[in-house]
Amino acid sequence: MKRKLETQITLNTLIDSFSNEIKTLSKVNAYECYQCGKCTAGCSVGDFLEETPNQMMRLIQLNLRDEALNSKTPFLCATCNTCTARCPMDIDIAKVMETIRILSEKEKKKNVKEVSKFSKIFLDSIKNHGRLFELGLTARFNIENKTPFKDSELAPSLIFKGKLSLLPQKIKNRKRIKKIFDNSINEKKGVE
Amino acid sequence: MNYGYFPGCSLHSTAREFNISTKAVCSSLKINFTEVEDWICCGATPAHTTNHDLGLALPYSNLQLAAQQGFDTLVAPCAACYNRLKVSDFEIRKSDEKKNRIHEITEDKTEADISILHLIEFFKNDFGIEEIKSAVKNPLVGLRVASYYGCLLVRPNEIVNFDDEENPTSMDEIVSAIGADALDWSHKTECCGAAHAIPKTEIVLQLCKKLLQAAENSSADCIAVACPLCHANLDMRQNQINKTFGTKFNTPILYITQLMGLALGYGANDLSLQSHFVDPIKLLTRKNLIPQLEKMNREN
Amino acid sequence: MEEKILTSQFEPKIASFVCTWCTYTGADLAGTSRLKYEPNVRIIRLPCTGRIDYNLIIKAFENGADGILVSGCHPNDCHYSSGNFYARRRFIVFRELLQFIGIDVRRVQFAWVSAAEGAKWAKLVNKFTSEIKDLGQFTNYQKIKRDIFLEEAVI
Amino acid sequence: MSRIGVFVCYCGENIGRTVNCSEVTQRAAKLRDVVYSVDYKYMCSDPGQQIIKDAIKKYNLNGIVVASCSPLMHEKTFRHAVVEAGLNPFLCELANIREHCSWVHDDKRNATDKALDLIRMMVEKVKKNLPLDTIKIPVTRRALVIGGGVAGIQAALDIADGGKEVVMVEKSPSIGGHMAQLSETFPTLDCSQCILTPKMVDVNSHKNIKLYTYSEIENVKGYIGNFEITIRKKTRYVDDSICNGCGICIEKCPQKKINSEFNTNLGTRKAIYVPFPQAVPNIPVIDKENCTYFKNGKCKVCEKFCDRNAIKFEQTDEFIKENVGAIVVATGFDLYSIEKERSDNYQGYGEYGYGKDPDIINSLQFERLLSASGPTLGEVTRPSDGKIPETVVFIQCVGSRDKSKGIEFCSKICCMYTAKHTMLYKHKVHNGKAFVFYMDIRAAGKNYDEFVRRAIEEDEAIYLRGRVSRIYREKDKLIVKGADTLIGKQVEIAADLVVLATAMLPQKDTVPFAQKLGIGYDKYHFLSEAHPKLKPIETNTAGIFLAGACQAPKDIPEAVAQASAAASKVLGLCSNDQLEREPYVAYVNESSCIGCEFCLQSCTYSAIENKSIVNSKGELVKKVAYVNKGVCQGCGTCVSICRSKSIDLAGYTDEQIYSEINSMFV
Amino acid sequence: MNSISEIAKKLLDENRVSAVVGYSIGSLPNKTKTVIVKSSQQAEKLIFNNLCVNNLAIYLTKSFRLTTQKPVAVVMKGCDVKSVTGLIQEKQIEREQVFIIGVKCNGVSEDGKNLSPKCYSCKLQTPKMYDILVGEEEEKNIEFKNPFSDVEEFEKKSLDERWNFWMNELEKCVKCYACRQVCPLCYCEKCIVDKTVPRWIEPHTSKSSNLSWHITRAFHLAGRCTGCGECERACHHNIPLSLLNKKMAKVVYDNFNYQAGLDDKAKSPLADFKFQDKEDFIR
Repeated sequence: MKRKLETQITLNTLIDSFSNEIKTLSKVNAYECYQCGKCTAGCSVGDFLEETPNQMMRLIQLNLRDEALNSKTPFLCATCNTCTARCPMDIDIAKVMETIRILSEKEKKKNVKEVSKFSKIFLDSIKNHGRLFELGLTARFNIENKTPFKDSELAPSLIFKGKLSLLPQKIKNRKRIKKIFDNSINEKKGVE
Repeated sequence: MNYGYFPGCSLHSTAREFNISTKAVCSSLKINFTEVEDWICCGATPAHTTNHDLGLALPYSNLQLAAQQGFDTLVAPCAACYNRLKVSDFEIRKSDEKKNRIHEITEDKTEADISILHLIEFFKNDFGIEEIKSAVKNPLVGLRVASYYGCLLVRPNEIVNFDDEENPTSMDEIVSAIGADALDWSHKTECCGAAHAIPKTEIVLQLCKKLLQAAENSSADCIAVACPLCHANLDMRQNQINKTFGTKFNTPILYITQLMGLALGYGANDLSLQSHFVDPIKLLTRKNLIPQLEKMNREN
Repeated sequence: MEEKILTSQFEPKIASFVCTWCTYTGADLAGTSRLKYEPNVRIIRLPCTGRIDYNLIIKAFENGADGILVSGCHPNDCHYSSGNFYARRRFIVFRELLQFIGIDVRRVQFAWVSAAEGAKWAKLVNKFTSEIKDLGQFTNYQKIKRDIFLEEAVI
Repeated sequence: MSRIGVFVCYCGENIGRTVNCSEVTQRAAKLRDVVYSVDYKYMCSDPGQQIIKDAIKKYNLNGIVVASCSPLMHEKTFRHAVVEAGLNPFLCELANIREHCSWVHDDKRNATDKALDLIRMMVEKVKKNLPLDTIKIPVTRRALVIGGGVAGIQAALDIADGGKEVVMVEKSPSIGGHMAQLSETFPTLDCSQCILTPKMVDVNSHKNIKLYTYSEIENVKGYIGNFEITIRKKTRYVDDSICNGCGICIEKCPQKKINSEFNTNLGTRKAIYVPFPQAVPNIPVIDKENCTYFKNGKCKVCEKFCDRNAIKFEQTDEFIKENVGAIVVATGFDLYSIEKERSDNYQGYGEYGYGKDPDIINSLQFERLLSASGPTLGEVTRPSDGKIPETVVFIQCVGSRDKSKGIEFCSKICCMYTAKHTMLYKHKVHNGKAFVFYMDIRAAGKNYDEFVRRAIEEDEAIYLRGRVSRIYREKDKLIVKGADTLIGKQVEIAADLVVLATAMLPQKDTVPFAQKLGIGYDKYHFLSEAHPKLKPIETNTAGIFLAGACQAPKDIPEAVAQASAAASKVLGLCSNDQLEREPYVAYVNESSCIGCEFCLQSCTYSAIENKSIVNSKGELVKKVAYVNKGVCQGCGTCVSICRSKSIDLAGYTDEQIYSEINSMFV
Repeated sequence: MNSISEIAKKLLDENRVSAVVGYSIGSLPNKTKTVIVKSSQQAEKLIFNNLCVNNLAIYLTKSFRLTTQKPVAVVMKGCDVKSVTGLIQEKQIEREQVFIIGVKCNGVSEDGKNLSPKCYSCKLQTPKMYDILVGEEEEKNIEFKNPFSDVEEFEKKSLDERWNFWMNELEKCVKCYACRQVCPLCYCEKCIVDKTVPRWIEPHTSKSSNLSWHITRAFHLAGRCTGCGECERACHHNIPLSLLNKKMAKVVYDNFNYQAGLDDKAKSPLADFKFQDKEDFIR
């Protein structure tokens, strides 16, 4: 753990019910984790992490909610599922990461800006068109992320090769996708 | 069997050649797929990492569409779409509560009892490797192919389970069937960085570098893929990788259907081989693997 | 007011069927530890809970028991490996039957008490005795039993 | 006509303080059929017992109730006294007015009334008691030991030294088991062969031990004291009564390249072979699968060269019957394999390459590489190219503690032998580097933790806390991708050799074997002890005992200790011609038994069998249940399962309990 | 449906069975009666119609001594075969001792008008086990009912209501033991009520001893009763005995996932256990 923990670990922090919250949302009992580290060992993005996956599990075990929700790890997770596949205790670690990420977004904790921005723009794009408009997505992301020239060398040949269309593809029944977005995101029930 | 075809967003844009080559292979093998009409995006990674329900509802809505259009099986060539469709189907079959919730979201009560196949899974289990073998006109003799499966075709194994999750072989079987050498290499199922391509490019560059290095170590001529994102990361960014790490990779990345197309007698243009960033045509010409009579074949 | 006095004077009759290896020994331990508990329980010692037939329970009710306590080894601790598992099944079914017929199953209590749980035994007896005191005399059953004596008297 | 005597004990103040003993005595005297009632300060004392004895004679008592302490305390004492007065011991019952009455109640009135209730219940019960005789079972005073590993060897030697005959059956061609394959042993690093082979020789030469190697148990019949065993002596194609073990046949055999099982496939053997040079007995076996003669019908070179004509190609399996009184099961363990295709229900390890890479080996293979008698004569070289490995990675808990592969238990010995491996490796390859991936170090045992510390501190083994996610080959090296959770980083090591400490499983085919013997097994197929704490040696079948790793993972000292314990159990059993058992066993009322076999199904001990009742003409009238008194343990589960009340339990009969219930409340 | 008599004739002529037990036209209207046909001349009597409500498995129990030497043939509906499965499971007969003439049943009636209650929840129109099968299966136009609906209904009553209900019902019992005699699974030669050492159940009729008897009867049939309803039909005081039996079947099904009469190799649930059986009621 490269990052310094901000929370003082005390009796009160330890008896919080974060582990129960995770259990309800992801059906994972964090206490099944015996901290073997196999998830960390196989993690594709291990080089880029501050908290390793097993440390994330530990944060849940110790009910350190703020620390877990402020971690960058869930945002850097590539959802490759290697951890889940190899976990000797059959814990769905990828699902836990996903759950923490959703919680963190919901509560607007500090996180990896680019990743959440990308997700947001991506979803906006399909919400508007029903399908992904890649040129629009990249352009908007680069502008919003203040990296306007990122990957710009790729664009011309992509367009030339016919791989990037200049106009979005639109589906006919766009109500359908609007409904799905509205109903699932604006649901009072929230995450699950 | 009434097969529906779900290309997904990428196959209509950055992975056009995957779509083109798939269609070519299917027409040569007399496989009849019908594209699901008015399909929508499966939501990919951003949807399920933003909202569980959204991540399930988007793919499920497509399954409902397919069911309404009378399909009983859905074939997806894109590994990401396939994975999301499978996960959604799995979760919803598991719990009636979830199903009701998703029905609420899509405002559609259609029961989508549809089996979902990846294109490779279709070739292996439904169509048959032997059938492919017997249709080969231009065996790709001497081409050393490292089959790259990535994450989404094999994991999580309780949901996508047509192949071994640690040592998958279905793509290799196809590679062998079309006369090429299937290499047993170390990074078959390692991750390429996937959706981090745009927001966290540095991750993708490093992971892809390792992949390309492993392929080179096993002296592969090219890498075969079945996922548009894997392709984009390995092909489009190969130059960036070389710049960043000072490497000299020049490994063409080909869709498995492009290789199949070659073996079935199609030429470079039929399979849109020129649309890659790392040019495969030189390699294939050197190995004398591009059919000469491509136009005649097409007319046949 | 009168009723209240009656209930406070009511001393329930409790029959207990226990296995010799765990609960009987546990009750011995309660004794050697000088733990105090209510004097209402009469223990019948059997080798194993597997030996405790439902007939014994009916018979105890017929003889005027207000409550019945059945106890033996915890799962996997049975001296005979699995007698308590057979007993557990039997009581799952038997309890439901009693309930269906309209007998308050709170009067039939099952417990696992190991040889080391003298304190648990003492607590159990006290708690069960007070529960039965609250439920009162098992008049339903005792009334129908009285019918026999009436009939016999007529004959 | 019942004539009951009641004897009330004060137990000094213990009972007398809260129970009014004299009142109890007087009221007890008025109970129906009580002809004598008396109290005394200490009933268990000599004079107290004398009172009982005198009263039995004087009042001609035929039922005794002693109101005193718990029967678990003094039942034996009083029953003994009763016997001395000429009465059957089972006509004496104890009313527990101390532990269950005086000690737990304060109120004298309540305690006194309860004491009388308890006495009344016992008086009513004892009226229905029947005189019982202890059960005597004849004992065949010899034993069978199944398995010739170190546990079996120890058990056999202990029994044989105790003067009782032993039949030992080993399925492979030589005894010795896994211990014979080990190089050195922890925590002393003494040579395994050096401490084991003398014992193997002892087994072979002991006058009380009859050894059957290359043999298996075909059938087991009977019960404690009286087992009848059928042994299948598999065909060796070598007459063991003629062969003198000169070895010329082996020397001349042209088939050379057969994987040696003993050398864990790292070395080769011939088609006629002894597993290893120190084998006991030193008699070769022909491997029919690989023998040129059996394959092509030509060769017989061994036959030609054998000057004693001991080679017998026409030999067939032989069946031998042995009668024994007790059985020690010491069938040992097997190692989990990471291969994909497995016969059991476990999965292999795809992330470690499904066992396809020759340089990823298990720890038993590493033992053979270290062993001076091994395929490399003790030189540590890697299997793929014979290079001396400079970096070796050891991975613990492969298969063990892994719920997803189906094995949740800890294999217990891996921490210790891995530490040993790192030391032995370092001693042989001085510039070598040993890395150990571990989850916890479990080194509980005499001198064990010190041993592990030595490996780390002196022999420079680097311990990394974490599991390994993947191993793959990159050219000459194996890349091991692990993690160190203490520092929170991934660790990648390019190794020459990887040694996996794979889980310890029971021998294959333990289930049909256990079923043959009628003993239990757990979900991993380890054989089950009768009680996890108090009967760790016994099985649920009386007369069958367990020794060694067939019961659970064990190291050598534990296996040997358990073997000696099993031997002492056997010797105890065999010390008399007859076995005496308390007569609390079930018995069947054959006239009303209808043969539904519910009792048979529910008997944990398989003590109930079918019995056919025939009429005078020999026609089958019906089938009924029959209780084998030698096997029944007297739990009474069958009694409550019987619908027609056709089975009852001596000492706890329905009538006795019924009487207790009827007299419980006045 | 004549084929039953033809089959019977053939079986008897070929000397393959000692007798054929089946139904014939009854002496009362809307009733059938049981016949035991021992010679092929009598085989014509055998019929099958929707009045054949009775379960003939009772004739296979030992007291009838029909199965001693040669097998006996019996006409059986799907539901009746369950009793035979039970008898085989409990080692009372062997499969070879009985020749099952299975009939496809479309529901039977006790009075010629209404369908028997047991038919509403029957899924065995075709027997699971038979040696020869006759009859045609019709499309059943009956709405399938939850077999335990009346049990669930009854469980909603209060404790005292239940107790008073059963006391009223059981008061009628005169201990004629017809329920026992007619039950194919009450095959004990000496029933527990006839045992005197000790006497578990008082022989006279009183509420208390009637209760003991009926608890015993229900409990002894737990996990064994196949729901043929003979006991209730035999009871001339119309005590709702099936309700008790069904309650037992429900308990066994809910807790042990077991149904009686489907598998002749299965262990009876009360002579068996699982480690994970519930114990939430145990302290």
